[in-house]
Amino acid sequence: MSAKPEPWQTAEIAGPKKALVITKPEIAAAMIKRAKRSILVVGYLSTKTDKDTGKMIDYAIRLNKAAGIPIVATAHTIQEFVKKGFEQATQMNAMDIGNRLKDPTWKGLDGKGPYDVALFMGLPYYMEFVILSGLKHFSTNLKTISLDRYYNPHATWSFPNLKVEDWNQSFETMISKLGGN
Amino acid sequence: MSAKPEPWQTAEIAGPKKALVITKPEIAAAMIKRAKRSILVVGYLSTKTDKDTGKMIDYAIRLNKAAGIPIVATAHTIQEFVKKGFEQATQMNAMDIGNRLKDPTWKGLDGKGPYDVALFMGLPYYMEFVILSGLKHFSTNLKTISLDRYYNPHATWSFPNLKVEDWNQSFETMISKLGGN
Amino acid sequence: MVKKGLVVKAKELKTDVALVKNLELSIGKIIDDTWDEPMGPTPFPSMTDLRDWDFKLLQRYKPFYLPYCDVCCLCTFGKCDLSGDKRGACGLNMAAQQSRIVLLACCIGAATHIAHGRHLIDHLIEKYGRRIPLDSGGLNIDVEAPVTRLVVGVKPETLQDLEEVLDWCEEQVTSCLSSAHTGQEGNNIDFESKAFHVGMADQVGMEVADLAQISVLNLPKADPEAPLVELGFGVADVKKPTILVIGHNVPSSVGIIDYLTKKKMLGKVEVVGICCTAHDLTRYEPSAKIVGPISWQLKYIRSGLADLIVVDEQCIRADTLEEAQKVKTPVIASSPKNCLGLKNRTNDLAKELVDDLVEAKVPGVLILDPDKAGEVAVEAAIAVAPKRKRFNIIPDLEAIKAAGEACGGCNECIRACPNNQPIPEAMKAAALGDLDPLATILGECVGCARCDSACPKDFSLHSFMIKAGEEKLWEEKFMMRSGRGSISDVEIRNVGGPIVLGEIPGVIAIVGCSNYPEGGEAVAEIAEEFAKRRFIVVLSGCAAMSVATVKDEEGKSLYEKYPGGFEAGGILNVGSCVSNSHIAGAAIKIASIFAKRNLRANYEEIADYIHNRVGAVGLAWGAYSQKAAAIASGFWRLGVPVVVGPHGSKYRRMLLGRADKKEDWYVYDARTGDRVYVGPAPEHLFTTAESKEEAIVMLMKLCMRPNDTTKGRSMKLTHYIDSHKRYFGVMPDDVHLFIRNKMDIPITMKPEILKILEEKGWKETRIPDPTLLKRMIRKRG
Amino acid sequence: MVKKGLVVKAKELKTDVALVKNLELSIGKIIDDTWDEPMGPTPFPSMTDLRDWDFKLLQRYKPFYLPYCDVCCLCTFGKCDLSGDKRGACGLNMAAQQSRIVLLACCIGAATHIAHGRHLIDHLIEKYGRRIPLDSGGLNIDVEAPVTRLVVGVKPETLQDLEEVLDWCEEQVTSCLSSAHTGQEGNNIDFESKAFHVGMADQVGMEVADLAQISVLNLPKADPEAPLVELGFGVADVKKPTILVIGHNVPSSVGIIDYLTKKKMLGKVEVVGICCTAHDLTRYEPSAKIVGPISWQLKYIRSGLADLIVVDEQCIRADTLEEAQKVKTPVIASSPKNCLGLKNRTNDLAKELVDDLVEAKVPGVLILDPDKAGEVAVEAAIAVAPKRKRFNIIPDLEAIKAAGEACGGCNECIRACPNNQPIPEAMKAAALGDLDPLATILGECVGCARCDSACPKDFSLHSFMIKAGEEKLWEEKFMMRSGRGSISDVEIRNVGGPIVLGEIPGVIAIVGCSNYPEGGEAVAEIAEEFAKRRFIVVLSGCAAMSVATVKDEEGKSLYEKYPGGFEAGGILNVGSCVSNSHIAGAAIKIASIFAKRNLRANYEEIADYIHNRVGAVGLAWGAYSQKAAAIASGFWRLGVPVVVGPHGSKYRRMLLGRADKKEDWYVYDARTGDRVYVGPAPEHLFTTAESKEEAIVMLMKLCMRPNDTTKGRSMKLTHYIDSHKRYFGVMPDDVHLFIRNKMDIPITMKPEILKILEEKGWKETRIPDPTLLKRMIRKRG
Ligand code: SF4
Ligand code: SF4
Ligand code: SF4
Ligand code: SF4
Ligand code: SF4
Ligand code: SF4
Ligand code: SF4
Ligand code: SF4
Repeated sequence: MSAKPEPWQTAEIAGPKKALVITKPEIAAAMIKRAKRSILVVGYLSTKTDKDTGKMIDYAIRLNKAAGIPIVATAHTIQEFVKKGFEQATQMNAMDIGNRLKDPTWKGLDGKGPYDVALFMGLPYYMEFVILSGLKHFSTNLKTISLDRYYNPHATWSFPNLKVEDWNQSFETMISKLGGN
Repeated sequence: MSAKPEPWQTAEIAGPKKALVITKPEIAAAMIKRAKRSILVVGYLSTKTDKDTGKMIDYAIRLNKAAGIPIVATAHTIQEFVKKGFEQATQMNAMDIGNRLKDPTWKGLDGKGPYDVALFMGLPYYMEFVILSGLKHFSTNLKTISLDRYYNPHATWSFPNLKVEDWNQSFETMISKLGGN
Repeated sequence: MVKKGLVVKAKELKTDVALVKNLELSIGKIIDDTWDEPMGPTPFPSMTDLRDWDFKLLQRYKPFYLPYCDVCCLCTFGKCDLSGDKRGACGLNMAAQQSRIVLLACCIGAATHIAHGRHLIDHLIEKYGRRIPLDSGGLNIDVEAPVTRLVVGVKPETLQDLEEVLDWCEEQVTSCLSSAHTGQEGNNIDFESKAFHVGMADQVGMEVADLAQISVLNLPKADPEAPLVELGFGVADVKKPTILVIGHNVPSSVGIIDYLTKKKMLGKVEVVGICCTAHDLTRYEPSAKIVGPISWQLKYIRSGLADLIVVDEQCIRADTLEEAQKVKTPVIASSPKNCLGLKNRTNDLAKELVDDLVEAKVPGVLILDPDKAGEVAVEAAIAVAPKRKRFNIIPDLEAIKAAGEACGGCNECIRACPNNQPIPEAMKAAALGDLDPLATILGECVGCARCDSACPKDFSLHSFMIKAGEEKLWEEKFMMRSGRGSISDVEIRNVGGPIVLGEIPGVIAIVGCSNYPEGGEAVAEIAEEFAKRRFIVVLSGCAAMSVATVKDEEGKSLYEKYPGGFEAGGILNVGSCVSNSHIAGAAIKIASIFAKRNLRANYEEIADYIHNRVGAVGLAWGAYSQKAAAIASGFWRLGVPVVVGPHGSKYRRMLLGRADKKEDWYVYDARTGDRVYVGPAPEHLFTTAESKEEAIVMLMKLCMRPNDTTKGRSMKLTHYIDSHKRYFGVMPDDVHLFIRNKMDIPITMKPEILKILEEKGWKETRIPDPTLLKRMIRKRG
Repeated sequence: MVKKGLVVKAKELKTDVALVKNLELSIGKIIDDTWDEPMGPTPFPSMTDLRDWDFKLLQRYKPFYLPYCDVCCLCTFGKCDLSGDKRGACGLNMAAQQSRIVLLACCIGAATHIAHGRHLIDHLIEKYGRRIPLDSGGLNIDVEAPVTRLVVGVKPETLQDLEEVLDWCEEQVTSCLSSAHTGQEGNNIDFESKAFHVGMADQVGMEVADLAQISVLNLPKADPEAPLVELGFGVADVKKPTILVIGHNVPSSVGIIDYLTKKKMLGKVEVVGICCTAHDLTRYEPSAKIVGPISWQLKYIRSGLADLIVVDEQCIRADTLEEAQKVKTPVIASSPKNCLGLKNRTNDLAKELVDDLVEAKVPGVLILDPDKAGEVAVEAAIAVAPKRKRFNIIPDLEAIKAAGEACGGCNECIRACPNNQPIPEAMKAAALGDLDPLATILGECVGCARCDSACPKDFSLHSFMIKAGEEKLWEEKFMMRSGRGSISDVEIRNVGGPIVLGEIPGVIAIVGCSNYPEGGEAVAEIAEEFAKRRFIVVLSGCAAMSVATVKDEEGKSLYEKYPGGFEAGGILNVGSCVSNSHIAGAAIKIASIFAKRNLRANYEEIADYIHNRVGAVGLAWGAYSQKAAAIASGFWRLGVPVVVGPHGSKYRRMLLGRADKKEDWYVYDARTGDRVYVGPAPEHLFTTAESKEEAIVMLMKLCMRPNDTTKGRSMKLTHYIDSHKRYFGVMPDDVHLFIRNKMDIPITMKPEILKILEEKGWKETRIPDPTLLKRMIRKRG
């Protein structure tokens, strides 16, 4: 994976605190494994077909199956999950889930306690950028991971800017490392 | 030279356009050689003794001798040059020299035409930071090089944050590559 | 009215009618008793007078801050790194800094409307005198200037009465802005309260400005049947000389129309407008035409269609002069706020100015007299047109193809594009002669030209798109209803009850700019969805224009299909940005006319009323500006929720309720004093919708109010559940929070919902006479 | 005076003396003829009225922009990358964006002074009535309010006259701020002109505020012998209860003094102040004491010395409440601008408030009534003092040593320090028990505590330094002359001629904040250098405090050694930030009193006079604030150069002349109309000095003016050359540019200079009657 950890949207400079680059998908898999309670937030862009690839939402479902990560589907993304026969996603406004993840007393979707790792994919780049920033600055004990194809500097960890094929391959590797298929 | 290209003052984030890191002093020497007309701007911090080292102003003089680069001494730095028997420096306010370097029609200290490379050392970090920024955004056909011990992102090229000994060594190498001593 | 004391002291007073010498008149207080409504608690409120109310709202709707970066760079103690729990050199933390950024944006926005009002009113007073009566709706409006009455406690009757209102507004902007100085306010919630305060002042400033122009320039007066006007890229007859006006402050455009009328040339010269000046221009003269919102500027200029451009103020591209020069179009700047570096030629002879422009001796001139600007614009446009011959800089197909071949695929353009448009791919296609992808991009493009700037090969990419989309562009010709101004008392009387009882399911205000994520059609779709469901849809500014740009099979725009009245199923364009105040005004008038509450200086009570009873929600789908921030802020203080489109997330602060925290959703029952759980209604005060589908569903939900009758609530729930199922494919998981008793349940969904209620362990609650204000309790519990 | 028309219309007028019914009085224009000076060309000037003048200055002194980063993030169209020749989504380029940032800073700064003035005057009117006469210097001052007279054309006589002046100021802030909205002004030079405009309004706002407080609170009135007051960390008697006031707006401090006086407790409670409130406090009551400027806040609070803190507005650390809580000090917030999230208890009984604070039920309260704040402060401080027992959080030596051992040397602290202090090394030394390096750091420390924040081990590093420097701190006790207010007419009469002819070599105004690069002593050194050379040295704000902190061998501060009059060799403290206006006022009065020019609304002519004749230069060595930016901006428009210390480079824009461009330095000779080369005098309008040595030499040079007589010029050159040689070790290389004819050459340097002149091919030029204004030419050439 050769790729630059520069914000995908050129002007979205960030820092001094910037996301660590996930140089290998194995790392992301390990982080998910290590997490006590993780959650995956999936935006509506994951329902669109990226060039030369399927829909990212399929990876979300496979991640859920492989690692048992609960899914929050923002906006109308849930419709696509349901269409694919995946019924367990929770619909929530992206800001609402961001705001809850920030709150260390939030008991989570299942009422069992706060999350320690939140993964994001499929939100518009700049929107994910600011939500990750909100979490970076105001959450306590939460790590965030951006799984999008673009380096998103406000996350704790982020993929770098990737070619579609490398990105897909990352998901495949991650999922297999997590014991999924 | 192991060193991070992060702004020395933590908050001085910059970009998206950021200085290329001078990973080896040979590169800086080559750039000076390649320059048609270069100039060295030396601030008053170069007259202070850095920890475990002599005064940086000596390197400035040796650079002048090695490569014939004219020197602008900002603030009261010139006094130190004179004390050291170096009489050719021109005293000028740092903003004034910045402003002139910006101007492609400025004929230079000697009236022979504009410079294409400006080297900086010894200004307060943040002041050099903004002057380099002014030049980055508003000069035409000028490259800037920060020779300070700290990565200064608004330059065209900058040393990374360096330990004193590595920094000194860089100067030694540069000067010798330029045929000086 | 009790305000500043007043001393008139002069050796000699010259008035229109008399000369008075050695007058000294000193007045401590002026008590104006011509208005018999008693004075409420907060006339001319200071920055802290409504702070308690703000804290109530902000306790429920807590800020979620979304910093752009980790630092503050507002003073030379900085930059300061505020990440983690760090504080800046002044002791500030990140929450306070972000709220300060929100305050700054709201101050800039409010200042813009207020300074606009000041300029306009100064001009109108100078031209027409200060005693012109205010009239925004003739006999149909008794409650004129509801916002001004409510906020400052003044009932303005003539133009000059507006001046002291503006004085107050300017004082508020100054104080609020001053709080943003380093080392002033240190608490984020207090910053938020100040942002609300200046947002409230902004509503007053907008109302004052629109009231003045409606009254003096005789714009449509609360007219549901305001004329239909033409809008679109293709509206102008290219055979006529064309003047393009851009901006918001109409006097120079009026100057053009008046000069044309005087010279009997109306119809011989095309006058077309972009942005709010276009709204106000067509409110003044319906034969004028509208090009579109701010995102149309470059398309129009580069296409060479304008023979002369007049800019006034606000939302004008900063590179107008440079772009105009490329197509040999002279520019007249006409506002002190936007002088573009041009020479001030206000005092030169019109003839000289025309000559200089026509002979291109100067790229443009600054003329601060609107009438002279009008004259020069017309004469110069007529003389320039035959010389320019629509000179344009749209490249031909060959040039685009060649660029496509030369494109290195470096991605700089897409990385600069706010909407991530796949320009590199489109360039590959162009290399093969296929311009369709470029044309497609134009549909989602906001016309910012950042791609042009970013391209290292200096391709004029936005022009390529214009060329590719040319045919469709030229066909663009739509009908928009021109801005009607305020809502009449009669209309309020008719719908006040149904709205407060929840039987008209909501008032949806679609406002703001054209910074859309995926094109403007979404706005029309959203509007129609609500009109069909018999909500009231109120529009303004750029959003009102975008709604016009979708036609049905018969070629009709929504304005032609739906009524223009403030009624169920109505689609109303109130007008330009400053007309936004009529939306707040309508909500306020419901409290006054329907509920007979006193308005005068009675802000808190009325905001509490609106928040708990009036199912109004704002949507700023393409909001980009500081003005939009100020407008939203004015709505927040009134307790009206606002939703923004995705780019609105960059306002850097949301105000979010927590539906899962039961304790947040109690109100007092004004009848008994009991605290009653009413559910998360409305759930948020400010949030971002990611997609138009989400916007629709979110707006439906946010229309619910504690005061809804069971009939009203069941209707609102029907719309919410129905749209949720349609757009999200599933039943919402929070219906149980909105059902107070079984009568609330939509009949057709009863079995399904009863099952959910059972699963959720739902319990019946009471429907109170809701209020957040203890003092409103009639009988203490 | 011609301003807004006025209508008084009321059914009932209640005044102090009478009740009038059904009055209607309508006045189109008010012409106030009690002031016999004729009205000048620009009364109540609009944003564009002085634009031509600005363009003249900006043509010579061109902006050099120094962006912090490459992007603009001011609206949701962005962020936009503006590097290279890119434009933002609104069409803006980097030059315009940077000038917009300057405008924003100046707007915030001006708003701060103006809102301060508004609050103060509202309060004074409420308390003392609106007809209190203004009096800033008794019989010694005839030209009261010179800035106000000059700028708006009004001669205020009583408190209420200031209100319409503030109305005008607020209108200017609002318009100028509105120009910063996205899509308004597009040209950088026009942005600069607007920044100048709001800077001019700032000068008016400051003058109005100080004039009001001098008059009503009876502060020193142009008094060269204003009392000496105590200043320093060690001034307060720690055995007495101590109240610390912080901020700028004196009413709550006055409330404290008045309550103490009423209760006959003055002297039993220590009242000490930080920042400008301290200035004004001691102007009101010289037995009160001053701790120091803004950078002293944490030192004092953490040392536990304050039993109660009262904050008003401006330059107050945002974490005051948190820091105060750590040392159990209750806080009273007293300004609407800085509420700190505290509950508004203005209407509660004083007794309840005292109890709650003393029992620490709340960390603080908001009291918006200054007199009540005063009462509560005193009573609470007295009750809290014995409980607190000077509780502090300064660690002991062992703790510091342990920290030194645990320090990882990660460099985060030094990388956070604005002054790059070698904290990691000092920590290494501390580990070995050597605290000297930490004590040394304290001397160059601005007290920002960014090092504390940054340390990953959470060491309270600033407290370590305080401990290390403890002994020296406690010895800090100096004498400062309290703020004298304006300059009297007599003083102007005495020095006007010598200044204009150049015989007093210059007026050096050292103003602004304490954001020093290497400690505050530099300011005293600079001041003394000029006083010794018999310049006039005028001080204000934090700089005036810093000057006090250097003693000579006899233990005397400069205030004790040099006279306090506006005379050669004088060192004057005018007072707080708002007193800065008297510095501009003095320059203006020279034109009026000495040169008999009309002031009234005659800005351009007077600015031209000052720029060409009055050798005044400002130095803001530690400027950090937006207020400092606005103040500088007010000086720029008057043509007075300003130099800032290194941190001032972060204001992001300099205004630099080009000595090498001969064509830039021509003026008209008002006698003949000829254009005459006058050399680069003054060379820059705004620049940064890197070191104090450079500041001294630069200021000497910037004092030269085209109007200097040969005697004056040779004296100025002597100082310039002499200081250049002393501090730079060499002869300046530009002397030839300042010599018009051989009489200009300092006698003692004649041979040396003649040689230079020959080398440089120097030619004699004329000394004109200099002006930049064509209209000032008396005989057309
Ligand atoms: S305002 Fe405060 S946080 Fe911002 S740069 Fe200045 S000192 Fe730092
Ligand atoms: S002009 Fe259109 S395509 Fe180009 S960057 Fe802007 S939005 Fe994207
Ligand atoms: S920026 Fe220009 S060269 Fe690069 S991909 Fe886009 S069009 Fe091609
Ligand atoms: S709606 Fe927004 S973009 Fe449109 S004119 Fe108003 S402020 Fe400008
Ligand atoms: S103001 Fe202009 S340059 Fe700045 S972010 Fe907005 S669009 Fe971009
Ligand atoms: S408190 Fe002092 S030492 Fe610490 S960062 Fe600030 S200036 Fe530097
Ligand atoms: S930040 Fe803390 S741990 Fe790091 S070097 Fe400084 S004192 Fe030591
Ligand atoms: S001089 Fe500066 S720091 Fe001092 S009180 Fe005034 S504005 Fe604040």
